[in-house]
Amino acid sequence: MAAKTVTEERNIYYIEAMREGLRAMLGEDENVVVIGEDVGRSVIGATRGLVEDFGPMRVRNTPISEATFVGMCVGAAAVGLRPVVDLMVGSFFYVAMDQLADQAAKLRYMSGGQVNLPIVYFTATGPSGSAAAQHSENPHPMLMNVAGLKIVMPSTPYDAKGLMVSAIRDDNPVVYLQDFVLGGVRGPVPEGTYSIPLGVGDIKRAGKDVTVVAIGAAVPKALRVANKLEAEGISVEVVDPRTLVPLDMDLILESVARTGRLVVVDNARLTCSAASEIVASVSEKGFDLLKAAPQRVAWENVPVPFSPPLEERALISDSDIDSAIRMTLA
Amino acid sequence: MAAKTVTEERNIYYIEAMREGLRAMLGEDENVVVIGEDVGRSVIGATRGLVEDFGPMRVRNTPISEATFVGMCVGAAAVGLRPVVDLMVGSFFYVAMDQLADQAAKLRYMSGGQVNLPIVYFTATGPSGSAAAQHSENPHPMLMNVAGLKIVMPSTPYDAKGLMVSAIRDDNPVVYLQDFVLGGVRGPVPEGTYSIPLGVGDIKRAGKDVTVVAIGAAVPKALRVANKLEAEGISVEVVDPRTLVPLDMDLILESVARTGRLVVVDNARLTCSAASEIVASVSEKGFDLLKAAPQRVAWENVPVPFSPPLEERALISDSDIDSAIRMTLA
Amino acid sequence: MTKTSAFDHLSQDDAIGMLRNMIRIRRFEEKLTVLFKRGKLPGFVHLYTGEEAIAVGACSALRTDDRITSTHRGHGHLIAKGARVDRMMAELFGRVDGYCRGKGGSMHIVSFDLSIIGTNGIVGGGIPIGTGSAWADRHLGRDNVTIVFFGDGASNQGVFFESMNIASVWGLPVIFVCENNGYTEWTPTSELTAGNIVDRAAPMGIPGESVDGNDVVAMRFAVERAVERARKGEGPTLIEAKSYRWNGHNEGEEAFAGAYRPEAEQAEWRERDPIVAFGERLVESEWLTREEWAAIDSDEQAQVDAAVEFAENSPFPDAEEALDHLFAPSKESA
Amino acid sequence: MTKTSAFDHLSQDDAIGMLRNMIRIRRFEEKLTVLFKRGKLPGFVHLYTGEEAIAVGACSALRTDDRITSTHRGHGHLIAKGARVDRMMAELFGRVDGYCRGKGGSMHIVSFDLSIIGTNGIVGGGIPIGTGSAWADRHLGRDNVTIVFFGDGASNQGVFFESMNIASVWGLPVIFVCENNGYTEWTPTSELTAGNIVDRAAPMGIPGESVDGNDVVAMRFAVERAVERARKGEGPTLIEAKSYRWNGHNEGEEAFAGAYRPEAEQAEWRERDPIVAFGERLVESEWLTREEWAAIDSDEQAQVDAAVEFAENSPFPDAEEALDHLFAPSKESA
Ligand SMILES: Cc1ncc(C[n+]2csc(CCOP(=O)(O)OP(=O)(O)O)c2C)c(N)n1
Ligand SMILES: Cc1ncc(C[n+]2csc(CCOP(=O)(O)OP(=O)(O)O)c2C)c(N)n1
Ligand SMILES: [Mg+2]
Ligand SMILES: [Mg+2]
Repeated sequence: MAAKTVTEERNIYYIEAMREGLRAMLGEDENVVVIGEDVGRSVIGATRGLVEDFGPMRVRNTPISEATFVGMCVGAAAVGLRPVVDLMVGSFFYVAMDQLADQAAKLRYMSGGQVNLPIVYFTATGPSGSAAAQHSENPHPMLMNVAGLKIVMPSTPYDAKGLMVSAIRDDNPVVYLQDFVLGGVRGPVPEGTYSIPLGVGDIKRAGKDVTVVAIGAAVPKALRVANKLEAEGISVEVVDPRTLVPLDMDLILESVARTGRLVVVDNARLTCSAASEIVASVSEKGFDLLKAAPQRVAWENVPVPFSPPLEERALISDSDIDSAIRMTLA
Repeated sequence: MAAKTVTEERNIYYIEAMREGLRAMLGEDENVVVIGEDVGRSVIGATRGLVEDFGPMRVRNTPISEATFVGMCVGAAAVGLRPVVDLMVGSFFYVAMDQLADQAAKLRYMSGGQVNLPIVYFTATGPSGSAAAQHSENPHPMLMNVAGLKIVMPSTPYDAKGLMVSAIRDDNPVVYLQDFVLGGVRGPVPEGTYSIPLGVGDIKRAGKDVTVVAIGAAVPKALRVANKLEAEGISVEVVDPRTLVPLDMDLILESVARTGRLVVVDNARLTCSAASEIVASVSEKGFDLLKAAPQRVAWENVPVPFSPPLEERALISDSDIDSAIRMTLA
Repeated sequence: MTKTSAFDHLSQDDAIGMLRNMIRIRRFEEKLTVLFKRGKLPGFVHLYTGEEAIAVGACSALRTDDRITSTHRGHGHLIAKGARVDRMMAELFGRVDGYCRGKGGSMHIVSFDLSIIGTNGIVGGGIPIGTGSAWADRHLGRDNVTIVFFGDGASNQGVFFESMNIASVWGLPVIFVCENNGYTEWTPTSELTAGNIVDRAAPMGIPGESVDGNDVVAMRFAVERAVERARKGEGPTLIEAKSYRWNGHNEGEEAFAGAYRPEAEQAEWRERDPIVAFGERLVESEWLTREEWAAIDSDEQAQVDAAVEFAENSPFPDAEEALDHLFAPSKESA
Repeated sequence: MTKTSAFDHLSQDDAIGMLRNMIRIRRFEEKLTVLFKRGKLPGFVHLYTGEEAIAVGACSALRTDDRITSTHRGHGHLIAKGARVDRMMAELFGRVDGYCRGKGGSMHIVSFDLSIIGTNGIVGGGIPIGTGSAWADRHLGRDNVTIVFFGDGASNQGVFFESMNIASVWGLPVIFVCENNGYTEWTPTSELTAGNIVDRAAPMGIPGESVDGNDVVAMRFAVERAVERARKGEGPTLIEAKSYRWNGHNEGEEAFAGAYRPEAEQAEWRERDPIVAFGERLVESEWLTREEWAAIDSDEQAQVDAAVEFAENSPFPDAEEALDHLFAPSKESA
């Protein structure tokens, strides 16, 4: 695993860290190209400035035809490109779902392993504050069910860069989800190129009473609650899987073996969420480790509403996490 | 709940039972229309013969434009039609995912409840024997995560008819999934019109040692294994939720309260499946009821392969169910 | 009542109503610019300033029970179709008196009572939906028509073609109105879009008409012709309306978008202000005095100001409403 | 070597190779009909009988390193692109010597070595993929072209239009070959499809050509012209090839489909057998004797028979292979 002790204390934004990863890979391998709607200008920011350095053929604006350009990457990757796609917003995956779930994810398997498809589909995703129902989806639960897509969901600038590098170097279709609200978070990121292996989780905070598995934007929330509970003498371990496919179940089970208690916090709708998956897996494989009922913290089963108080009610809050942790200790 | 003791012993095929439900609703309400590719002829069979009785405007063939005709139903339902769509094969939902998950499912909620959208999207789905990766998907896990879609998955001809009637009478978008392999199963079905409320599960077999929740085509498999285990003195209760959204968790929890043991058998890929959801919910809400680790039986996390021995290996088998049940008793 | 026939069969009332509606949209959107800068508007906001003639010309050719579907840039369509600015403003503020009780916001304001059966956050998302309302109306023997508004960028979404095809084959009373404002977000449409959008109708057997989208009368008449055909059962029409948005793609784009549109181009289009152009024609035709025009304007400005007050005074919905409205209550008793 | 110039620049070897390939496809598909009836073929099977001239004409204009994407009705394209009938047959039998080690089956046979980068079970699914290989080849400075095969029914899928648009704007070396066999499953295409498919190219700024899909030489030359343009960087072409499938939509349709195609129509098209027509022309031109023709035929028949034997002797893959091939092994060591 990559060194986690960052020597130079250089703090940059998560979105800049993504961009550094992209820039490094565009520099490392000339077969890497970045496409998407307005990647030249980049509303979210991950590709901003790249067209100036790599030119409009390697950083290329597409028409609003997601199904087609998501699918084009399959053909392109099959013959030698390493396309990286900016989908802009997580819910736009729906428009391209067939090309993603039925083509990109399945072609290697269906062909009996004849071909590698090095593609990265990245996007800003999840709620960003009153973006309303059609711009707040988090598609990772759906995509985890697909098989054939690796899925990463970094929670820190450090992970954002290292996982971007690994995603682009990987020879498989990788979905890279940047929870919207994390884009503006700062943290230490080394200047050089480094990678974080896909499928290796990270203990973001050690603790001994309860394991909180948190995903994407749920990680800073979980850490905040953990710090608060420390004062009360409750020691919370925060485990960040970082990659959802493949999922580092060993790390999660080891942590639960130590704490005996599990809360999973997912920035997604509850039903069939990653939280459901992780709770089910631990219940199945680590039942005897559990001293109390495992708890899920996720969105209510509704689309994300616009109005701030409604949105707050539908999504996860610190107090939801707090209560869930206490529930495992009751 | 509708009477389950069928007085007239009339055995018909599941696919005929669906058709009887469709026919009854076309007769009951002239705003009901059925559209889809070749619904006039009907390759799977649910709509066969209907065009002769109701004419080509009420049973109408569409071009191969799933995204559009799935979305058209939203506008049509908003202004007074009750469209019923035959999607033909479950994986074709991917092509129409935006119109299903982002439009049909969300419009009522986003509008603050201004409009009802009575639409049924039905399809044959799941593996049917070497139909290969793109014709064997079961989309219910993905769709359960959406919010705003009711989802039914009947396992018997009796349920198929009664749930079709309820689905069409319901004022919401309902996804009706007919596991492919069940189409040719026969069972008792009353001639008259009856309905089965959405959200009410059914105990398909009473037992006291282990609760097996089985979905769709997994139900007959679970029953077969249960009958076999009876001989060994293992008493298995088979619970069929019938509807996945809303899900009859009370029924499941009551059963687990009696047996203390849970196996969930889902005819879908494991990760983020309905099996994961149910195991997670029971672990969370009924942890103290459980005497042993709950078990999931679902497909391997791969696309469905073509070759018969590979397909058999990837999907669920009776022996997988058998082992899972024994695991909970070990 | 008609003083001159400078506007063919258009009545004076109609004409003045159209001017008023365009002004209403303009003042509403201008207010939003200010409110956005002050941080009063949550979420994304895409303004219609400069394109008012399209929505107003088109919707003035409709009856109240005719339908529209709209886009992320929908405020103009809503107002042109009769939506009240106070309830719209309340929605934009996320308040309970908003059209959607605060659930929808800028991209999802709808009023089914006004036959606005959807705005949309998904580019192209409303095209099938409006094709579907046209299908249902026709199937049910009504003579309603549906206008589907969408942008030039949306003309590259597959559903546009699929919908034209099915509307053509089924002879549906739908009018596809493409608002070509020259840009798909920050990229000139010509870099992304082959040929002329209007020409995409012909191979589908659909009449296509290109209209000056800054001429509200031309818009009105083009849509009237399409509506007439549609009501008679003669099927769909594609209208490409060329115009320009004065504001950014979304409010706040200055943060990243840079100077992507030539100053001269912007100035040229502002010169061609559709409201000034139409107002001047009305003055010239002696249908309107400058004083009356000014009065309309200050009246509309006052309404918009009142709308802000209305919105600010409207409470937020109770948080528990977040759990309501997902499903219609079940009628079924089994 | 050329005896006459009845076929323009086509060499005798080329011509006879094309005839042979058409015969190979025919005999292969005929064998499948029989095998299907005997219950030897798992899954769905869609046959290409009657349409052989399209695939063979088109692929004969390609180099081995030129790409194709194909459809659910892909056997003809595969054979025309050089696939071996024995490995195809083994795949159809689900055996380990199949092109995909039994993982794919009829709708998913591919050989990347032969630049067949996808058949597809999803109607229209291969259109973006082939547009993408054309993009990559052009980006990487290669002069390869890609042919995207698809049916008339697929011409109503949105990705067809989206792909034409992007191929046009980016000037991609892709040739869209629409196989119009008159039916979308069991419905006449005219009931579902507005206008003429070939006309859908013009508004995208793409040349469109309509070709007799039963004339292998016409197909060859039309595709040659398109290939030449594409290699020179002059962008995409749409070719609509009209033909007819002799068999059902899928094998076994008798169970439900009824008599959906007029007998006379079927007879007429069988009269226009593309193999007989081309063979007769070759005989007339004295490029081929009837004896040689018969020899080719029995040779190909023998190969197909041998393919069945090969397939039957090939073992099923080990069941555990079901878990292989999902992901490429990771190179990354971090
Ligand atoms: C499917 C989808 N892709 C991308 C977006 C992001 N997006 C929002 S508006 C827009 C540009 C739309 O351009 P156009 O259709 O011309 O409308 P305009 O904004 O010019 O009115 C884009 C790309 C989206 N909302 N939906
Ligand atoms: C997205 C999708 N919708 C529907 C189907 C079912 N289907 C398989 S083939 C077919 C008809 C295709 O017609 P056409 O494109 O004309 O090809 P042909 O079969 O005539 O060669 C249909 C509807 C599918 N495979 N994929
Ligand atoms: Mg535009
Ligand atoms: Mg066809």
